This record gives sequence, structure tokens and C-alpha cells, in this order.
Amino acid sequence: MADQAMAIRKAPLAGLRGGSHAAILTPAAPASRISLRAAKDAVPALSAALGVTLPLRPKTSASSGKRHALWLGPDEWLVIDEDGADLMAAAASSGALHSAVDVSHRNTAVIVSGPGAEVAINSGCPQDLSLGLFPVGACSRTVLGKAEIVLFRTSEDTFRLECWRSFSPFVFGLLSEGAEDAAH
Amino acid sequence: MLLIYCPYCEEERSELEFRNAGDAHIARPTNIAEITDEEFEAYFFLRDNPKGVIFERWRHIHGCGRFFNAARDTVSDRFLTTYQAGEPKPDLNAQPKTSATLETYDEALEGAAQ
Amino acid sequence: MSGVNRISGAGRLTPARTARFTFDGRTLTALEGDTVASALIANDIHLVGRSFKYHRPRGILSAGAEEPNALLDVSRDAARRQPNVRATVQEVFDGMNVSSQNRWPSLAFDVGGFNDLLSPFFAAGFYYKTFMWPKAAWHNLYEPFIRRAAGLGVAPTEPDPDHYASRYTHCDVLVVGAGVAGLAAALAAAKAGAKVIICDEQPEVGGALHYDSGTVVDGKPGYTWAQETGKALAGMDNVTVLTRTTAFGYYNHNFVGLVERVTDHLAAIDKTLPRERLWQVRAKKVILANGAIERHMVFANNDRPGIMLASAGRTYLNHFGVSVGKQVGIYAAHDSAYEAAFDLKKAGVAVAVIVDCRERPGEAVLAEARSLGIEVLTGHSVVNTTGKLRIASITVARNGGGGARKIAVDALLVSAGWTPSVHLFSQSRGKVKFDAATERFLPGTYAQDCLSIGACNGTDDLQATIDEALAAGELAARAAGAEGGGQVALTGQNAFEWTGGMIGAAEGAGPDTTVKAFIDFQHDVCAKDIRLAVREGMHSVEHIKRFTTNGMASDQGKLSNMHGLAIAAEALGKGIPEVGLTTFRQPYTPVTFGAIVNHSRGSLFDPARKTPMHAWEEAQGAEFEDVSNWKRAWFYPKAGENMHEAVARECKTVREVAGVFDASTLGKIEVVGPDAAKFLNLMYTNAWDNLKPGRCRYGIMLRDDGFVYDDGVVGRLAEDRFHVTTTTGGAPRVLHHMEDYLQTEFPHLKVWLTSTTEQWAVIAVQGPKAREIIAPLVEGIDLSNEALPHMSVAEGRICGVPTRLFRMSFTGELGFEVNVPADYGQAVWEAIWARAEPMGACAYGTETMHVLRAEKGYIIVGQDTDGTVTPHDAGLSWVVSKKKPDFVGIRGLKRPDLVKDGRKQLVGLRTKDPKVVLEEGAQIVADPNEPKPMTMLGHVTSSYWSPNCGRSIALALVAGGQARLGQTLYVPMADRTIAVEVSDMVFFDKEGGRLHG
Amino acid sequence: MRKYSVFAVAREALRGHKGWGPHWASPEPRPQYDVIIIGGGGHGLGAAYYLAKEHGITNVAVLEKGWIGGGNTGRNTTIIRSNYLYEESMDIYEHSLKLWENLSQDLNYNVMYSPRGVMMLSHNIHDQQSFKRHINANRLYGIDNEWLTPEQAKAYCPPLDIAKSARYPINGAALQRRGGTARHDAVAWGYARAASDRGVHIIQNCEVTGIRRDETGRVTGVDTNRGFIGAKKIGISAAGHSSVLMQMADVRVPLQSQPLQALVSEPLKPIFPCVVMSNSVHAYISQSDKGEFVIGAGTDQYNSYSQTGGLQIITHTLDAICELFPMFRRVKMMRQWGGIVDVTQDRSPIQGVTPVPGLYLNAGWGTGGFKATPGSANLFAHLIARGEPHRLAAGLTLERFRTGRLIDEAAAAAVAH
Repeated sequence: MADQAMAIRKAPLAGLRGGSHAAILTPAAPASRISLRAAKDAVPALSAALGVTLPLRPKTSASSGKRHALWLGPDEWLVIDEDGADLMAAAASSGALHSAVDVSHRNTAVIVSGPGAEVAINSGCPQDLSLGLFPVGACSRTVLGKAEIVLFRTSEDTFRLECWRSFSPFVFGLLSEGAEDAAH
Repeated sequence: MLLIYCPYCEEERSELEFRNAGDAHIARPTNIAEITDEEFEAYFFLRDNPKGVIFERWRHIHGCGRFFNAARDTVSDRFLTTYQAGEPKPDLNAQPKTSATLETYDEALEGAAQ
Repeated sequence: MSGVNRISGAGRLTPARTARFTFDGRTLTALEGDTVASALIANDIHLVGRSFKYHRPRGILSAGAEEPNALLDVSRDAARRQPNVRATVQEVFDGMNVSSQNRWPSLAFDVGGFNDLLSPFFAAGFYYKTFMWPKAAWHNLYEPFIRRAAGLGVAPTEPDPDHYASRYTHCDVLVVGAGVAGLAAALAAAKAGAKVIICDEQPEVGGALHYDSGTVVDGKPGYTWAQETGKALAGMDNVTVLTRTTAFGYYNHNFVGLVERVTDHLAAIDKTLPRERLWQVRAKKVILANGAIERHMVFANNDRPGIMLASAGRTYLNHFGVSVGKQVGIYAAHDSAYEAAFDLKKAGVAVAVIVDCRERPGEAVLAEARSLGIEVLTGHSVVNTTGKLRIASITVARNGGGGARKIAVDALLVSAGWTPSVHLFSQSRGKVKFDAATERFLPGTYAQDCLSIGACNGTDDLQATIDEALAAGELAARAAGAEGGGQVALTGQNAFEWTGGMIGAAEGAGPDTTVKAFIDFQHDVCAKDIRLAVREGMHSVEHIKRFTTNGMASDQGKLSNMHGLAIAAEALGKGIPEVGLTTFRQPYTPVTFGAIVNHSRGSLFDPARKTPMHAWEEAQGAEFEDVSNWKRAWFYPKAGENMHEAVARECKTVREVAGVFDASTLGKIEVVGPDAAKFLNLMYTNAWDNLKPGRCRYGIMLRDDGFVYDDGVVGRLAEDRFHVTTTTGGAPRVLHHMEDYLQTEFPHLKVWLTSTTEQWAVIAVQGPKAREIIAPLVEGIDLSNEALPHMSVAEGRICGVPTRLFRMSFTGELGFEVNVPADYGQAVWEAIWARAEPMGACAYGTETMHVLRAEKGYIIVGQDTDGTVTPHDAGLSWVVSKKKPDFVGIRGLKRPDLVKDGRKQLVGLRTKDPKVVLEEGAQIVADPNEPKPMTMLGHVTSSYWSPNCGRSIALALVAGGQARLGQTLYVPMADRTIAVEVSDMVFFDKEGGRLHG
Repeated sequence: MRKYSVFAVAREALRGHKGWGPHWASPEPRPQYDVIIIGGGGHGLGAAYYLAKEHGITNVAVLEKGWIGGGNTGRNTTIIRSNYLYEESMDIYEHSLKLWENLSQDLNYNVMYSPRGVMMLSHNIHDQQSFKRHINANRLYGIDNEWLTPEQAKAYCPPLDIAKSARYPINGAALQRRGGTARHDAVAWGYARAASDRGVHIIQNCEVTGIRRDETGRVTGVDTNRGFIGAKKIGISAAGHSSVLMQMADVRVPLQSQPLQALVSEPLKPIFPCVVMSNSVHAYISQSDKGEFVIGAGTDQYNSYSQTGGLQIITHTLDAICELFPMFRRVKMMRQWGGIVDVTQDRSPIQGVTPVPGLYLNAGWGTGGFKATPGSANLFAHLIARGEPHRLAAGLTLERFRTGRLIDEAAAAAVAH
């Protein structure tokens, strides 16, 4: 019974590095994530339980340390904990009516950083990523070429780009070409 | 490529983030099991397909994920308004003039000149 | 020396910076900055091509994107060869190879030129009237002949080694065109604080200022002002200046496509650079400053090499320092051409004559011509030309006849006036209006948020253009929300005021039906062809266009449209606006497919989705099949095995020992909330509220029309939490379908849907030894039949990581589906494999999965059903609740045709000869001897060799199938007819005992 | 009517082609016709021609709001084939293909029907199953359609990339050799000329604004921008505008009008010998007699009467073309355009009677209208003349949306029309 060693985790983009001097691409470290769904009246209790205030305005996020809550829709947040904490348990402790689904392994992320990050992402993403319209902390589900992504601006020249794992080689590949072009 | 105002994201986004979902304001009969063949045909198949203003549904499928409604002119492809699912059909005559109902630049220039 | 026609001291290129290139094998010297056209003319080459239909010798006509004649094949190396390149746009680079097209054996002697002699036969539309006999000859004889003669360049034959880039971008103001108007508008918008993009198709900004030598802006020569302004704009943070960038398409909602040519002018290419870059611009405001295009004169034999537009002659002289000839004639209906004569004369080139078909040219230009000593013949026309491969003379006659005089020239510059470039405005679906006074179409009603300024708006005077541009720039910036304070004032002046212009055929170009007075050079459309079209009843301008092909060549009628229209209007006896203009379509100039698709190629063409275990499968030598976007392991051949052998082995092994299968691609949706069961009751045909947590159930999902949409096993994890599975291909559309009903029909239900397809790696372990294989790895789950019976689910751990362990089977064997978080998928798979392999189990792929499920009569939605099949047709009536008051599809199922007898029903087929395997897709008949068209009863949906049954098995949709059990039917193939017996669908373990281990 | 022939052309060549008359007459409308056909495309003009030729009904007017052949007839990619799956579809498309084979001779107008073969690429097992189902059904029905290996496909169309490493490798193809292309304008003009010669009135720039009915509900004529024109029978054959016209008779129909785009490349010397379609990657391509690659794109996702569409639709098609033919990446798009297609939910056409006596509908051809032109026109004429459908079009009724007897080619086959 369970005499085997614990299974080793293998992230889909493990070991990849890429980009250009204008836009560096780095696979993000494994993180825990939940897709959180709830009506507005559950937000205070969930915020308290998660330790981060769930944002209510479109395209905004809230962070508390390495925990981030991204507004994706009027009743939908992507909560990411970069330290891998148990978000399912935290949400469950709220006592409020909600749906939390563990998507830690469904998503993976690429960090795009550098002065050409916007241009690299705009190689396949139709959103206006200028700082005025997509400031630090802004986040949105959108598309990159033929893949769906969630885009989260963590600093003026850094984005966290989440996608489903099987799309990540495509996303990384397209970003690589975008990053190369951004260098010119 | 259309530019569509999502009433949930409160922003115009590229059509690439959206999926059209057919006519709006066609409610599924609550007694659907009892309706006649003709009523079912009307519910499921028959459409106005107007040349002019169409009330249609879109889903911001690669955005907030919400279905919402739009009034669009099928001749110019211009959106007159978009509104959240469940809201009644808007009175288009009462709509405030939005940036979508643009004036021509000629008019604008004349206005500026006066 | 960079060409005999290069004039020392003229132009703006640097004489020391030369580049060498070849033209039809001959090495020539050019200067950096030359276009192919300017370099060829510098080397005294005018003959560059042959026309499409008559193969007439053709020269360079223009100095810009409107060029219809000088289309050449340009290559860097064998794979980087581009046909149909406009010599007037392509810049020379050192080492380039240029060849002429559409000629054989050579440009000077082209056998196709014979067509010119037959041209009376080849009138417009002649092919509609002949080539009809004998019947087969069109395809076998005439068409191949016509095809060989047609076409211009030769298509590339090697894959394109270059890459292309793409950028989506947004701006407040997009300015198209960087001539005086565009630059001034961009400056005003930029100073007002707007985010501005200004693009121009030429290598540098300036537009008409390249040739218009007398223009002064802001107290400086126009060209100098333009370069300074371009630099100033490029230096501003809020401005992007894009040269070599063509705005090719104006699409809905101010979406404009630009293509930037990045490397085609470079001698050595940096491989990291894209060849071209597509800019997809969404602009709040668009300012169109496209300028105007000069028209040629329509007269007899107006197509000889050496005949070119007057402004082109000025461009070659003033910008490139190249004289178009040594003895240059001018033929004009517009004052602007006079300035070409002045520039040439001042540069020391002989000007033979100015022929002006007008009686009264502008007084200022006339006076200047006289003071320069240039002969001007007003009220005269050029009625013919001579010269085989280059113009040698013109014949000039007084209008109305009389006094014909032959004048020797080696070049003739022509101008019939200027056509405003309303292409992009028209693409934006704006409506043009006809200005009768100036005989031109101008922007009328706007359809999108844009504004035309300058020459494309019909504004002629330079100061007026500047004022209009500055006002537009600022207005656009303000309207886009810019709040900067900068204001711009500028003055500008032309050397001469211009008057005149004509459209249609000039004197001597008809109505004689033998005169070749060309309107559309590339398509060899003459004035007489337009008249013929009208005679043949083509009264709409669109009909005339299509009948004559006027304006349908690769220049899209930039020169020819207005002339064709005027001639048609005259022939019809109608006004020009009543005849109407044809629609301008995207793109403004041709755009490579490569730029349009840019990154989308190879691995970036379409995401190839791979499961967490893909690398292991690949290492095991698995063959893969495409299922929607997924790559799925198809079968695992061992050394020396073919597909049939591998599948047979896998099939036997699973039933005898066990098999391990990657089921990760199945769609998964987590349905969570207090109303989850209620929601599933509506979405599936069967009932869900009575399913206990820890148990699973098979569900069928319909559309409201009653046809099967998807299926899958649903597990209840808790009162308020279900784990739904879908088919691999159906996952995205099922989620969309469920969201649609949840959000818009059942919004009162408290339930949420989340895709978890990729959260879980799914390892199916199936076969008698399945339990034995996984048991030691599992913690916290009792795997016994009692604790975890068939169709149940439990949560626990495997290999130390969380699992959702399903007891279920798509093989008919004792089976488990181990769900683990995806990053652990490969490790858990390997742990399972490490136990399975020594026991004699195998890994199996989708093909074996298909065979095993068919042996059990389990259907695959999408293979055994096809969107026209009800659950009853598929033998799944047991899944359809008779008690529920509602579910999606409940009413559709009751429609008359869906309940009538004789519908196609899914049944089993057993071939009379058990060794014969039917073809999937084969059709079934009752009477194999019926003549065609035969009455088909249905088709074979699934068919396999079953190693476990030792015979072939098949599923089929057969009309009235259930009533035909035991009947013999026939499958007529091309080479034989196969007899089959209709049977039930279960071929193996009919009692189902094996499921329970 | 002056007969067209090589001799006539030669004679005219000697005298400057001064002797040619109009293809069709442009008469003033009469106050009353036996039959009015609304829509001067290939289907409508053809129906008028067959009414006159086969049913002896010559007091016919074709009303066209713009110029004839200017709708989808002049905007499509001219592909002709008949290898459909269901008998209802095979019936009408094969009837059509047989008419195509003799159409130039029948009309004395070269419509340039070119049986260069239509090849549909199979990229996966699902495609293969579906194509074989078609091939077998076609064979038993007497329609040619054959399976090719990848190597045979490449031999038939040399530019094809059959590398196994492709993102969507080719595992075979279905070829209908009798399929091919024709010259779209010639179809409209040829029918117009032949119909006009038999007395049919072709009235352009005549927009129908209303359909009038008597107290029994029967049609009496149409209001137009040129006044009222009476008719005993009215046939609607107006493609994208079918819903708008049916609304004039207060009938809602199961149709949606969507933009469909197409494009051509610059003209190139012949390199592409046939028509190639791929459903998996959504593309179809052929090379015209002028040397242009003619490429069909998909429909936009929304209803529109604008005859324009998004660049992303074109992009999606071209990246598929470039994937199949990597050497074409340097080829240039010369012109793109859009049409309005009317599509039904089962992607099969509607041809039949309507709830309004005297009103007949021919619509819903979606992206398959051009290939059906002669057959549809021929059977529509039969329907109008007899008041009931021809056997070969009997399944295409409006009624099927009530009964559920759909002809779902798309669902059944996953093959683009």
C-alpha cells in the first residue's frame, strides 16, 4: 500500500526559456489556482476567507502578497496563489454560497517582461495594452492567436499570461516570435 | 472585424473575443413539452432575418463569458446599443446618441467652422 | 556610371553609392534608393514587359503603386522569388535578380505577340461566343491554350523561407498618406496630444513633394520640409511613422490593415527580421490623405514603351536624377504636365513639343513654356505613335482634323489630369459623389469615423490643403479625447496653379473600331472594347467592367476606371453619375498571403494539443491521430508490427490481462451549486436528482431539436458537485451550450460551470487485472466491488497525489479511470505502467478503444450518430426519462418525422463471411440487383476486425433496423457484394459479467 | 437571336464587331405577366428560360433590383460538383451537373464549364469515414466520386503538400472528376440572352417593395420602384434577400443572411489544375482561366446585408491555404469581396410552395447556389408552371422544418458545400 515515492510534478513548459532582449519569456513557477464563482452578496465573506478583496470592477485585480484575485466576469474570479496555498479550503471556509474549482493544473503561465512586452503580446492579442487602458494590475481574459489566455499586468513592463496547459507550447511559440519582432 | 461594447466589461473589445449566438428575445416556451409542431417550428427555426435593426445575442466567450444582447443595423453593421441579458428590448428612439451613432466628419467640420 | 540617362547634379540620390542588379540576365548599375524602374530608365531601358492578352511591348508607365505594366519577377535566391513585382515600387538592392514576365522566348521577340495580329478576333467577350464545338473541346483543347497564354508571372514553386510578423495596435488618429496633407494633419493631431500613427507606401515621407519641385512649405522647399517634419514626428513619443507601409484595407469599425515591407529593399537580410509586418490598427479616427493619381491620355497606340505619366517623368528626374529620354514630348489635358517640361528643360533635356488638346491651357504655365522656348500646340492632339519596342514618333493633328505632323520623340509624358484616391474611403463604405465641375468623384457620405483631406478630397490649392489638414488633425485628436495644447500654423505655396483635366477618349481614339487606344493597359482594354460592351447590351458599369475586364487587373483600375466610365457614359448617352462607379475593394494594392497569415504557420498554424503523457507515448513509438485539436495515441506498434497486428494484440491483451489508456482528452466540466442536479435534469435526457454522491451515470445530451448532441459519464462527487465528461471533440461546444441555457433560459438556477478538461490527466486501466495493477498505488479508497461498484467514483490519493478515481468501463471489462492533477499525469502513468507491464498488460490507443467498445455495442457520438439521430434511433431509449416535465430536446423528439416508423436505427451487422471486414461508410441495400440509382437503407458507421470475437463486427444505421434483426441485407462494393445479417449490437460478453471483474 | 459561333466572330472581326446586338432586350415592364420572378441571378434568369423553353410560358418578367448577375451569381468561387450525401441533395445537384455538361450548347453561350475535378482533402479518420460514406452513396446512385490515396491526390494536384509532418496531414481525398468550374458572369448572361430571345422580359433596376394579394390571399402582383406590376404567379429567387421579400407576404422563413467572402490572387501562369477543398482546415481553391487563384473563405458569424466581412475570416482561410500549399505564401491577394448567403439550419435549400397561394420560394442555397444553378432553375420553373414540385425537388419543402424531416448535409457529412 502506497509504498511508491510520491509522483513527481512536471509542468508543461518546464525548462523553457525564450524571448528577446525586448521581451523575456519565463514559464511561471507552479501555483495554486481556483476558478471562483459567486454572486455579489457572497463577495465579502469570500474576500475575508481568502484574505484578498475580490475586485468588482471589470478588468481589475487585487493582490495580497503572492495571492491575486483577478476579475474575469461579473461573477467570476481567477484566484492565484504563487505559494501554492490551499485555496479550495480557504474558499470553503467562507460559508458563503459559491463555486470553487481547482484549476491549478489546468492553467500554466508565462511571464513576459521587458520594454517590448506589450508589442510581443500584441503580436496575437487584439486588446489595447497601453498603460492608460491596461494599467498595472489590470487583467482580462482574451485571445492570443488561436488560444485563449488570461492577461495580468504585474508591472509596467511585466505581464503574467495564463493559458490552458495544452495550449502553452502554442502560446510560448507565438510569444517567442512576437518577442523577436518586438526587438526590432 | 467588429468592435463590440460588452455591457459587463464596460469596454469595447475586438470581435475576436466574441461569439454570435443568434436572435435575441426568443424565449424558450416554459411549457415546451406541450406546444404544437407549428409553435416549435416558430421557436426553433423561423427568424425575422431583418435587413435593418436586428436584436441579437453575443457571448463574450473569450472575455467575461457572459451572454448579452445587441441591437445592430445589418446594413451598416453598426451597433446601436448593447445591453445585459434579461433586460427588455430597448426603445431605440430613446437611446442617447453614443459614439457608435457617429456624425460624419463633414458635419463635424462644419460644426467646428461655425 | 549608374546609367546613361542619369543627369549629373540632378536628383537626391548619392552617386557614389551604387548597387548592381541583373535584368533578364544583364548586369546593371543603380544607385541606392533607386527603384527598379528608375534604375532601368537610367540605363535607357523602357521595354519591361508584355501585355496580358495581345502581348504588346510595354514600358514603365508610372512611378508609383498604380503601375499596370512594369510587373517583374524579382528574386534574391531560388526560394525568395516574387512574381508580379511593380518595378516602380520595388527598391533596388545589391545582388537582386530581375526578370521580365509573360514573354517567350525573349522580351524583344515574343511569340505571343502574334496575338496582336489576331486582335480583331479577340474582341472583348469573344470567348463567350465561341469555343463551344465540339462539346468536350473547351476543357480539352481551348481552355488549356487560353490558360497558357494568360497569367502574368510564374508562381513560386518552393516553400517561402521568410517569416512575417503581426502587430495589433490602437491609436487615436491614423493618418494614411504622408504627403503635405498627411504630414500636416499628423503634426496637428500629435501636437494636440493624440496617439498618432502615420503611414506611407513610399520609402520616405513626402508624397507628391518627391517630384513637385516648385512647392514651398513653411518657407522651405516642399521635399525638405517633408523630411524635417517626418523626422520631427518620428521623434515624438506619441507618434509612430511607418514608411514602406501600405494601408491596404479599411474594414468595419475603423479597423485598418497596413502592411509594412521590412526587408525587401535590403541587400543583406537579418534573419530575425520579418519580411513584412502586418499592422492591424484600430483607430478612433482615421484621416485619409491618399492623394490623387494622374491619368494617362487615351489615344491611338498610347501604350508604347517610353510613354509615361508626366508626374512619373518628374519623379524620375527630380528625385532619381534620371531623364526619361533625350527628346521628350508632352501630351496633356492638364497644366501639371507643363511643369514636367519645365523641369526637363531646366535640366538640359530637349523638350520636343507640348501638345495640349485644350484650346486654353492655364495662362501661367503657357507663359512659362513660351519663356523657356518650348513649342506648345494647343488645340492639338496626338493621333498616333510609332516605334516597335520604344516610342519613336508622335503624329500630331489639329483637333477636328487637318495638319497632321510627325514629331520624333523617344519619350512622351502624358497627363489627362488627376483622379482623387477614394479607394480607402470607398472601402470604408462611404458613398462618393460626382463633382460635375471638375469631373471627379469625391468623398460624399461618410460611413465610418474618418475624414478625407487634400487631393483625395478634391482640395487642389496647397494652402487650402494645409488648412484642411491642420483642422482635421486637431479635430480628430480632440474627438479622440486628446487634450494637449499644441497648435500648428503652416503656410504653403505651389509654383503654378493647375487647371484642366479630361476623362475618356481623346481626339482620334474612336469611334473607329480598329484604333487601339488603351484604357486598361494590363488587361489590354481599349476604348473600342467599352463601346462594344455597350453595343452588346452591357449598360451597367459593373457589366461593362466584367464584360471587358476593365479595371480588374492587378492595378485594380487605378488609371482606367474613370476613362472607362466616361467612354461608357458617352456611348450610353448618359451622365457619368447615372452610370456610376464600380466598388473599390480591398486590398488597395496586392498583399502577400504571407503577410496576412503572418505567424500562423507550422506549429503556430493551429494549436496541437497534447496530453500530459504525450512524451511517454511518443517515446514508446505510438502513432497518433488527430481528434479535433488533440493528438491522441492511436496504437502502439511493436517492432515489426503493422497497425492491424498491433491493434489485434492490444485488443486481446486488454481482455486477457489489462490495458492502460490515455483518456485525458475527454472533456470535463465541473458543475457546482445547490441546483446542480436540477440543471443536469434539464440538460440531459435522464434524471440526476436520484443519483447518490459517489455514483456515476451515463447521460445523453440533445439539442432542442431532439437530436443527439453529446454523451458522457457524469459522476456525483457531492450533493452540489458533479464531474461531467464529454466527448473529446465536443468539450468546447458542450460547455457553450450549457452556458447558453444556464445564462439565458435557466438563470434562476444556482449553479456554476467550470471547464476542468485540462486540470485532470486521465489514465484508464481496463481488464481483468486492472484492480491488481492499481491497488498498491491507491490510498484511502476501497477498490472492492462492494465499496466501489461499477459506475461509481471516489476521491483519495494515488502515488501520493490526489485522485478522483472512477470505476467505469468503455471496454466491458473491469475498469478504472484514474484522474490526477495534470502535472502528475506522466509520473502516475509511469507508476501504473511499472506495475502493468510485468503483468503482461499493454498500453493501448484509440483504435483498440474503438474496437473494444464496438465489441460491446457502445456507441461513439459523432461516428455512430451524425446529428440526425435521436436517442431512440441509437437504441438509447432507456436513457430518455419518461417522467421529467422538461429537458432540452423533449419537444423536438416528438416531431412527426422523429416518431414515425422506418427511421434509421442503429443495429449490429455480421458479415456472412466472418473474415470480411466492411468499409466504414459503406452503404446498405435490400436488393443488390436493383439498377442505379439504388435504394439505400443506411450505412456502416463502425466496422472492425474483432480479435476477441474472431470475426468482423460492424454497427450500422439501417432504416427500420430494429424490425430487421435476422434479415439478410447487402453491401454492394465496387468489386463485390457483401451479404450481411442484421443483429443486435453486442458482440462480446452479452451478459456483461466481465464488468464486475 | 444571332447565333454565336466561331464563324460569326470571324465575320465580325473583319468589320470591327459593329454587327453585334444586345445580349438581351431591355423592355419597359408590361402591366401584367403570367409569372414574375424576383431576382435576376442565375437561378431566376434560368427559371425564366426554362419556363419559356420547357413549359411554354413566355409572358414572364424577371425583376432585378440592381444589375443581373450582380448578387451571388457574380460573387462566388464557381465550384460545381454533385457528390452530396442525401438522395434529396444528390437528385438536385446531379440534375444540375448534367445540365451544366450541355449548357453552353443549349444556350449557345460559352459558360466555360470546365470539368477539371473537385478534390476534397481528408485529414483524419473522421474525414475518411465521412468521405467513404459519400463515395459509396454516390456510386450506388450513379454519381462519380472516388477515393484517392495521398500519392494519387498529389499526382492529380502537384502543388499539394502531403508530408506526414504537416499539422493536418492528408490521408486521402475524394475526387469527383466531373466536378469543376464555370464562368459565373456567362451563366447569368447566357440565360438572360436565351430567355430574352424567347420573349422573357428582363427588367433591371426594378426593386420590389411589396407583394400584393387578393381577398383570398392569392398573389396579384408586386409593387416596385417602377410601379405596380401584376402577376398570377410569383417566384422568389433572391438569395440573401429572401427573408426580406417573404416578409412582404407576411411569411417568416427559416433563413439567416450572412456575409460570405472570397478572394483572388494576382494572375499567375497555370500551376493549379483542379479544385481543392478542405473542410478540416476550411479552404477551397482553384485557378481561373485568367490565372488568378480563386479562394473561398468562410461566412462571418453574424447576420448582415453589408456584403463585407472581417479580415480575420480571410486570414483564417489563407493560413489554411498556405499550410496546404507552402509555396503560395509569396503569392499576393489582389481582390477580396463579399456576398450575402441565405442559410437554413440544415444547410439544404428550400424550393417549394409557400403558405401564400401563387407564391413560390427558391432560397437557402447557402454556399452551394452556383453549382445548383441550372438544376435549381429547371426545377423551379417546373414548380411554378405546375404548382407542385418536381420529383427531384420534392424533399426541399418549407414543411420539413415543422415535421423534422431535415436534409442535414452539414451534420451528416461535416463537408462544406
